[in-house]
Amino acid sequence: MHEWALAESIIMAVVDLAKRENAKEILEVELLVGELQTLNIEVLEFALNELKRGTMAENAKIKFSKQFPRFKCIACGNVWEIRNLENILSRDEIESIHFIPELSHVFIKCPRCGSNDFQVTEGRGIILKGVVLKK
Amino acid sequence: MHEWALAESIIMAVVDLAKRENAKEILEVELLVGELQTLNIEVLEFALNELKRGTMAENAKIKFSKQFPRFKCIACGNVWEIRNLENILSRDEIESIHFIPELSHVFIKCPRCGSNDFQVTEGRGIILKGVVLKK
Amino acid sequence: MMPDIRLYRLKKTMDKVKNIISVASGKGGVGKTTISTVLSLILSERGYITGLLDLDFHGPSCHTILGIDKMEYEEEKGINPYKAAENLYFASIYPFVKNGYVPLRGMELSNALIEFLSILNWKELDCLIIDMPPGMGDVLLDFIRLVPSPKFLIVATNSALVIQTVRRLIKFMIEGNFNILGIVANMIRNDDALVRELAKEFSIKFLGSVPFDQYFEKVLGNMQEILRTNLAAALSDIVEQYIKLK
Amino acid sequence: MMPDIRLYRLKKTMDKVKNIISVASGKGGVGKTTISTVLSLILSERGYITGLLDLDFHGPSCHTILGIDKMEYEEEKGINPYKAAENLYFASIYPFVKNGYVPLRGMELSNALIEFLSILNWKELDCLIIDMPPGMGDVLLDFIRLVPSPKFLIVATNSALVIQTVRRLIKFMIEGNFNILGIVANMIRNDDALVRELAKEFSIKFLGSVPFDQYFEKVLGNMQEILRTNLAAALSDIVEQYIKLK
Ligand SMILES: Nc1ncnc2c1ncn2[C@@H]1O[C@H](COP(=O)(O)OP(=O)(O)O)[C@@H](O)[C@H]1O
Ligand SMILES: Nc1ncnc2c1ncn2[C@@H]1O[C@H](COP(=O)(O)OP(=O)(O)O)[C@@H](O)[C@H]1O
Ligand SMILES: [Mg+2]
Ligand SMILES: [Mg+2]
Ligand SMILES: [Mg+2]
Ligand SMILES: [Mg+2]
Ligand code: NI
Ligand code: NI
Ligand SMILES: [Zn+2]
Ligand SMILES: [Zn+2]
Repeated sequence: MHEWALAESIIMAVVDLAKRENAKEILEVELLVGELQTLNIEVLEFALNELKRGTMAENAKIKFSKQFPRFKCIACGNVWEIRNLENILSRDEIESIHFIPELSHVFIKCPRCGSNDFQVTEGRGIILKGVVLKK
Repeated sequence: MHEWALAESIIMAVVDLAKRENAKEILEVELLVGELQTLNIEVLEFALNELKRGTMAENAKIKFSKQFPRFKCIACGNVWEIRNLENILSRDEIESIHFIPELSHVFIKCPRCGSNDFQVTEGRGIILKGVVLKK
Repeated sequence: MMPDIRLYRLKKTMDKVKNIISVASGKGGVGKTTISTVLSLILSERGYITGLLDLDFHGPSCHTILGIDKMEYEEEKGINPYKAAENLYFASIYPFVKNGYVPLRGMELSNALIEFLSILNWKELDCLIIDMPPGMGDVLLDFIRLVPSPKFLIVATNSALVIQTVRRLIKFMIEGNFNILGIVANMIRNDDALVRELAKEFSIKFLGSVPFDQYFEKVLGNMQEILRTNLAAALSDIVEQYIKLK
Repeated sequence: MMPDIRLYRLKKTMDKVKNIISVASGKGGVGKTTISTVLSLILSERGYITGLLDLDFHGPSCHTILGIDKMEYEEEKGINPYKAAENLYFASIYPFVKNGYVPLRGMELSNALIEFLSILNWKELDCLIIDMPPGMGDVLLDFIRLVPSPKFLIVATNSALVIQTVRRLIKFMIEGNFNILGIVANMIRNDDALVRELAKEFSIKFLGSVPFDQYFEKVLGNMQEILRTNLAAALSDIVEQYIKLK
């Protein structure tokens, strides 16, 4: 349930952005949810809808798009994607990555060369992709 | 004079590239020379012309373009450029950066906030920008 | 560019902490982990609501001193640090990585640090003790960038080899106008002169000497016994004299 | 994408080295620098053409053990490592940074490593000893990626706190199929059992124990005296028994 913590971060960030831009209201918030973190989007959405009340984002429409995690091996150059973490990792491992996506380096290896030395090029976690403001 | 070392690297890299591409000859090599490293382009050019003899790059035209170093402060966001390292650094400091450009973090600070925690966004050192091959 | 959302909640949770003491050195193996952990035990025993945060992601080890093997976080709209003892709340990546190796490049250390700090729910703490990793890399640089008003407690041993590396860190701290609480000489057998000189060289406080304590290794994992060591006694004196918690 | 030109010359210069021994631990302060430097002194004294490379960019310190203060590189179509003694060639960022602090993020450590390795002109060396930094970050990861066939000499002390971090490194090395020469127990007072057990746990060679040598600090900087210490004597035995240079 640390989706609540992330939701809180999102609301604080967009409200701060709106204030700095002297906006009257936040109309839309666009989020890119990287699936390496296996967030529960329903919980995240519920939390966002609770937390936006009484803020400038009160009436904001929240849009989600999802992204599978993609990896690039620094050791051998291999590029791969994981669509189902459950197929290769235990529940505990997925849970660790859920909290800190970088811990994927502890549990995931390049399927070609076996190295842990890779970059997560896409789908790491939540990114604030866009905000539509009413000025 | 470690321009010779860099020239050697360049020749080895382009010859390897040409071989992997099954090229007959290297027609052109385009280099981007970042000025943080204060390389002597005449020495570099001389070295390249000596070293290319007897290789696939024998008749290659070597093109240089220069780039002033640009910095972005991670601490405060400030962006700046340095056109004359001599104005702010000693000869020894410039020499250290000449060998290892990252040592700029020892000698250069953000002119706005004083932090050494910046990125060199452009103009760090030599980059192989393009190679024209005859197949 | 869109803002990094995590930084907002990070700031909010850190605001609940009254005093942040970062135990640093620049050098490895001087006793940062030992001193930060025992310090947190001493403060919590004195009734201060204390946090202990292990930021050595490549080699977390505070848990071994505390004797914590199995450890799970409670989730409650974020992660609640683990109650390690009365008044003592502890956070480390240990329960996530157990005894696995943790190869992380700097960029990843940076992201792990920010992610972790932004999901931890600290209570209202009188003091948060931070165990820093060695070196002057991403964790140190992001720590000073993102964590509000830390005070640095510097650790050195009485060796010329160690002093020269600690000196680099102190120069960095002083030029950056960071708040240095002072320097502790650790693992002292008889002489602490080099550490005292270093303090003088930069006009920072020499907080005291912690003896090399052969017994310490034998009580690893036993909090009550740790508090009875000479090591803890020396740190208690330092707390008494120099660590005033508002 | 265009190739990184530096990697080509890096490979070429490294090819001149017959044996690469990387002194690593994962943990800081266990004596990696001490052991790598004294090892290079012993090998060069025995007539092997030896290189010593300090890769602890945040806290270079091999030069202090060697007693080198003023030091300049000769440039000759690259950089010639510094002749520190008969048969001993030394490279460190120390002459570039002197006593300044070196705050580098991981990406910068990585670039500094690659740049440095690619401009150094090693002679035909019988052996290159590498002093590694603590941790499992960019330097270790790029080192194993770019440097051909290193052998790892692992250093640990007889402390549970140290062993758990060294264990992580060994697991990493074994799973990655790296060549482990063996493990040295350093700063031993009486007992080296924990280090011996660690060697057994992973079926790697226990190379020997180096005593805690109070005298070592007093001879820092004096190569001749260093070779007469108990510390050097113990390392000599290890060289005799286990370091066969082809
Ligand atoms: N005062 C002391 N007396 C005895 N041993 C100590 C003392 N301080 C630290 N140690 C030991 O020194 C080693 C390094 O300590 P550690 O706290 O891990 O250092 P760091 O966190 O700086 O790397 C450990 O084996 C630890 O038990
Ligand atoms: N065998 C030994 N006897 C006495 N002191 C030692 C011994 N090995 C290392 N030391 C001391 O321990 C400290 C850490 O050693 P160092 O070589 O810098 O470790 P590392 O490179 O692993 O960080 C230094 O003060 C060094 O002089
Ligand atoms: Mg450490
Ligand atoms: Mg530590
Ligand atoms: Mg070290
Ligand atoms: Mg060292
Ligand atoms: Ni959760
Ligand atoms: Ni040069
Ligand atoms: Zn791979
Ligand atoms: Zn700045």
